[in-house]
Amino acid sequence: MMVMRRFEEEAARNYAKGKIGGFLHLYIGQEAIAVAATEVLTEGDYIFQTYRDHGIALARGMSAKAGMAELFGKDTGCSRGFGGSMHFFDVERGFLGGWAIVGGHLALAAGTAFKSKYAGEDSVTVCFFGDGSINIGGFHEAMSLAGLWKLPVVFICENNQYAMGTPLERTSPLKDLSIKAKGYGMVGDRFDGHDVEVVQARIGEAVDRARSGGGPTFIEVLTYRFRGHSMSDPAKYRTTTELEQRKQQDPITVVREKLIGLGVQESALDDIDLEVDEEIDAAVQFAEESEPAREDLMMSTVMAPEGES
Amino acid sequence: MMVMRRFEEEAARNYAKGKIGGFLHLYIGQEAIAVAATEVLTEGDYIFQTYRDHGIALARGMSAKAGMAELFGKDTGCSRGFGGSMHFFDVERGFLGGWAIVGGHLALAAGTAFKSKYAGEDSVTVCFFGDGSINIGGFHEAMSLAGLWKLPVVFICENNQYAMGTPLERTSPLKDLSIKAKGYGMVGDRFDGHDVEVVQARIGEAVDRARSGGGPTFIEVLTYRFRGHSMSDPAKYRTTTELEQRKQQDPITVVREKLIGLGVQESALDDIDLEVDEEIDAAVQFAEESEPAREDLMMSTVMAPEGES
Amino acid sequence: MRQLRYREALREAMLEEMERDERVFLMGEEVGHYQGAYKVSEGLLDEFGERRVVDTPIAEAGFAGVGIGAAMAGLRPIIEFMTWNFSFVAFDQIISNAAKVHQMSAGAIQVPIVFRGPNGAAKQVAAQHSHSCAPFYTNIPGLYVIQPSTPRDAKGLLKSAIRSNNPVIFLEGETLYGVKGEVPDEGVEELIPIGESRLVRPGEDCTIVTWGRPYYTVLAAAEKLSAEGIDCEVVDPRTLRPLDTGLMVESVKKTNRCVVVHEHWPYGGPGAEIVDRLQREAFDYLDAPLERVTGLDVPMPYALNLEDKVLPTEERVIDAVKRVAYAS
Amino acid sequence: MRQLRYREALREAMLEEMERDERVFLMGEEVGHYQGAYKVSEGLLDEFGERRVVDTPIAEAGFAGVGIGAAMAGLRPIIEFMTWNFSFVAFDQIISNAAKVHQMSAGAIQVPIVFRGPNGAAKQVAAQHSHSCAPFYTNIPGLYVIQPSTPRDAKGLLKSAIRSNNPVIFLEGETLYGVKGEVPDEGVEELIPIGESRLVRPGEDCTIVTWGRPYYTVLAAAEKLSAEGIDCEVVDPRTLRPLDTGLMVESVKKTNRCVVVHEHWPYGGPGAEIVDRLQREAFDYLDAPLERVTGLDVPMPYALNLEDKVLPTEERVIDAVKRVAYAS
Ligand SMILES: Cc1ncc(C[n+]2csc(CCOP(=O)(O)OP(=O)(O)O)c2C)c(N)n1
Ligand SMILES: Cc1ncc(C[n+]2csc(CCOP(=O)(O)OP(=O)(O)O)c2C)c(N)n1
Ligand SMILES: [Mg+2]
Ligand SMILES: [Mg+2]
Repeated sequence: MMVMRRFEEEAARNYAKGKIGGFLHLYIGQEAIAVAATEVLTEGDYIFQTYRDHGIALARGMSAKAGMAELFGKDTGCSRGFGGSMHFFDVERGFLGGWAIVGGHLALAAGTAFKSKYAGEDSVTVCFFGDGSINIGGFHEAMSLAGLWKLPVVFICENNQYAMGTPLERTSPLKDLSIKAKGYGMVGDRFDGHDVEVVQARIGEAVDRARSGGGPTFIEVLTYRFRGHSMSDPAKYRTTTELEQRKQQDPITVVREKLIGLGVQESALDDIDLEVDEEIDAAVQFAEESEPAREDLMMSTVMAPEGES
Repeated sequence: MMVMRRFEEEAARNYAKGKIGGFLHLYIGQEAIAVAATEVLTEGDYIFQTYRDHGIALARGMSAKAGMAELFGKDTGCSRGFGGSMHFFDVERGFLGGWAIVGGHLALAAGTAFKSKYAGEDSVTVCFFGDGSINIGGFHEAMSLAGLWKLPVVFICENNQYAMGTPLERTSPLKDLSIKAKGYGMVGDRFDGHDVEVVQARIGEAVDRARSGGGPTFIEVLTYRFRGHSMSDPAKYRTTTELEQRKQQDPITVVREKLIGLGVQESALDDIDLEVDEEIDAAVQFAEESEPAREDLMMSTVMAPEGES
Repeated sequence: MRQLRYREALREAMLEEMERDERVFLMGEEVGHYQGAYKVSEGLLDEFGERRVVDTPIAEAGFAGVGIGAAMAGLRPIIEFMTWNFSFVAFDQIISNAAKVHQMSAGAIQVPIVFRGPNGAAKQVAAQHSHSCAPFYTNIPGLYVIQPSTPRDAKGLLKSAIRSNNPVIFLEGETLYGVKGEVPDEGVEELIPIGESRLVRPGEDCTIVTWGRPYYTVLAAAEKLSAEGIDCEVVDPRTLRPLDTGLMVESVKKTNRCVVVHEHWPYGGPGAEIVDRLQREAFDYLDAPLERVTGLDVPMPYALNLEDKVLPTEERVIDAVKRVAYAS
Repeated sequence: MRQLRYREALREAMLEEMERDERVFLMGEEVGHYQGAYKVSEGLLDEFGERRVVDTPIAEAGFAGVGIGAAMAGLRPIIEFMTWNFSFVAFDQIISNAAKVHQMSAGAIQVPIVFRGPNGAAKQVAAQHSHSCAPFYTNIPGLYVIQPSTPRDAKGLLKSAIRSNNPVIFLEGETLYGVKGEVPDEGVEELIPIGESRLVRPGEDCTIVTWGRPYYTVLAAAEKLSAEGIDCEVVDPRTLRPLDTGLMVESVKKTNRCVVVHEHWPYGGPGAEIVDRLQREAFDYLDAPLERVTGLDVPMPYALNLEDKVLPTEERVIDAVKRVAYAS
């Protein structure tokens, strides 16, 4: 979690400096979910996320260097400078992106789950999206097909209360989104997302169910983003009181206090912080010094090479 | 109902003769729903239907002549030969089509309902679609917006058990589709559709609710089509036993028996049948003799004329 | 060679490729138990079972996306749109996902998928069901777009499309499904390369470029013109993206005149693109402006008398050829 | 005249038309409380309230359809797509419903609706967010397609679009929102007619047709070329459908050379359509093939060094003009 947090804080600084362009959506505040989810997955599983994708990519094992270089638009980035913040990829680790059309990647996730079933593999797909994605057709069709075909996929709605500037109550007459699962003949679940252990246990249940042929689950995790929607959003639509209150449940503080409660030395935690700082500094330096994205690759990756595959 | 039935039987004959082209989807077996629904609507209300639209258009008061001439592609048709079977229109009576993309017209219906609310009118929109339409994004988005904004619209799913050759159990894990209403914070209802009185009472409730500001309703009406999906479908996917059983509940027989039970003379009913026969014969003759659709109109109706409106 | 119908040629292509490669499967509405809305997949369910011939609910964006996801994970889906008109609800999946992810992932992810189904007007199916979709999909880098005119091209190109490592838009014609033509004998495998045009009919006086349904209109018109002493050379691009202008340019250098005939609406699309390229690549050889005969610029009306006017007719082709032939 | 930003000009157009006509309302994501993702609707919620400035959930197909239905019933919606990239999920609503129902109902139903929002690449927003959509929408009869380059055209054309009785596709540019230009003073109403191109810069040696973002690239290139003795005439079609070729043809008859510069991908679209028409309407006047400078035929990469190469550059414009100018 510390890596994610410092990675993004540093990204924000470099965005301000003009080193990073385009949209930059930070995951700060939601980190517990990514950590917990990756904890219950194994090799061969697939993960899909929206444009708010740094956290999950790092949690899944992507190096901060590959991530930061991507933000800098460099050839050493995880998408070699072609994707940017919104389109991280790490195929070897089953992280299949980084998607920027709301609702567009849910069917893709049903697709990798379809593949698992087709090939008789026990891999599971986990697909994240925001509370703003529940009204769009892409959500409905993916949920419908996954429910009908009992695909091994877990749909996780990270309900951070806002879709850009719009609070959930202005986009949904339901408070409890997990009710929607019923309409798809699917199991639904709903819980708080700031405590890693809780999240891990509950996502774990759903992943186990999917892996053992029990079909898909729709999960609503209640969380909160501490920053604006993206770097250009000052987030005037919410009060500072609300924000401060939510920060009380910063998942990092929660873990820290838990660990200290369990007897871990504060100094040990501080040491970790220092290590993380170094890792992130090294990532920025790496990104700075890397070669820019390549024009020849731009031309050669429009179409995939033909021939046996 | 007799008009609808004879109209479509005659249409089928003329399709076989090559007088009618394109797709022809018959409503035979489902007529009670159209009759009941139009019974509870008033002037100024809006109606939308799929391509299976002859029944509702006639129930709403369109003349058999205008309908038949449309099928014949004539200038005297309800869409002057431009729409054909799938795109009947009768704007004066609030019948806004006849739409052929599954799920595509539901949002339009939410749109006329939006207009009613915007203008402070108490008109209601009724929108029909099939059981095959529940998985598509268009269904979800229209339901979501209508539910959120509490629009005066009644969504009526005519569950005739099949979407082309596909029985419902192969497209939905739910048996009871009305459960889906919950996911949209909407009232749901579900009932049998072969008895006009029942259908009328239940749709009436929903229309009243919409008219009085109580928001939208999602209704599933259980029904059955006696013919194939369209004229080119021999309907091999179902057994004759099933079909014969369903025909026991032919809404026309049901009414006829009810009326006789109430003391109406059989001969009076036969007289009606004769009148209807004459009306339909006249419609066919009218269609035959009418002028073909006009080329100048084809060019002049691509864009609407500009100027105040 | 055998005579096969276009529909049967397509079916054979799928059958052979599914036998050859376990990763290939067919998915779409009514492709299985109903044997295909237009019977292109007839018998495939019996042959391969429900695992590989997958009936879907009506949810084009959903199952197109499932196909793309499955392709990303290594399968080779064939997605049937009952007609291409219904691809519009799946447009975003095709343009934003299928066409993009290979480059967005810097080449790490491939999307070997074929989207296929009937395209263009059938007969009197009216405005919402008569779209000729090539203009939409040919604009998009990351896709191949193929529109075969004959059974042989249909089979050979569909096989190549299924083996391609890229997303392919495969536009068939409902009115072509019953057309018969020569197809290599059983056991003789023919893979027609994507991106190669074909000389259909040699001629000296005027080049006609055409594909899809008007191909047959053009051939009939060429016969009539030939009787009148105007000898047309006909070229079929077969693949619309990437567009192979080699043969066309050669032909125009010989005939110095060219008419492009297509079903899609006039504004833009492959029709205008071909004109754009030919006027550049054969500028000095043109004795007359390049002409186009297209579907009229109107939504398709239901009435047959009007539909017949909207689609390219022999008469309009003959007029256009005469205009360019007598010009200069 | 006043100087206004493109964004402000659009906002004024909406404000004035909403004041003038109670049936006009604005609907879209974040248009109200958030004041617009790109602040084009800033202040309109305060002015008109939630009834007429309607924030929507993320459901483009749904609210596009609601707009079309409301227009069918007599309202005059302005539907904002946060960007045109998101119109792809609503593509079917636009092509199958908005563009069709007037003719399908034989003229009984009108759809007075404007779909508007930023189109094309912004800066480094990558492949899924950089679509230049004119090729898709210009192909479709039943629609008007407008893409204004300057604040004045933006205001005058948006006002005409809102008053039109037809569905209008209104393509703005995110990178243009901040551009300043002359706009008629308050109280001076200017309605710029749909379907009229504009002479931007007179010149003798070469015609350049351009619109949207590259408009500014072209003007800069024209200055440089002028310094080198090549005097370019620049024409902006402003409306892409229907396309007014009158001025362009006149210009080409004078200069005998033409380069078309646009942001959209090269295959088809307005770029190819303009070439197609000019080679036909001005065939005898052309001394060189018509050239095009376009966005490169690739998905848009994130990295700035590559994005800069993909978009039309001054350099590429200058090269193309020189190619045609020295030709013949
Ligand atoms: C189809 C579509 N419409 C609109 C957008 C613009 N957009 C990007 S993110 C966003 C808000 C999404 O909110 P939510 O789903 O809650 O995710 P969060 O950003 O809170 O993680 C919007 C409207 C988009 N990317 N795709
Ligand atoms: C988006 C879309 N996909 C596919 C079709 C082809 N199609 C037309 S009707 C139909 C079946 C619809 O079944 P249902 O909704 O149950 O209505 P019914 O015909 O039974 O009245 C299909 C697949 C279509 N018109 N639109
Ligand atoms: Mg959110
Ligand atoms: Mg049905």
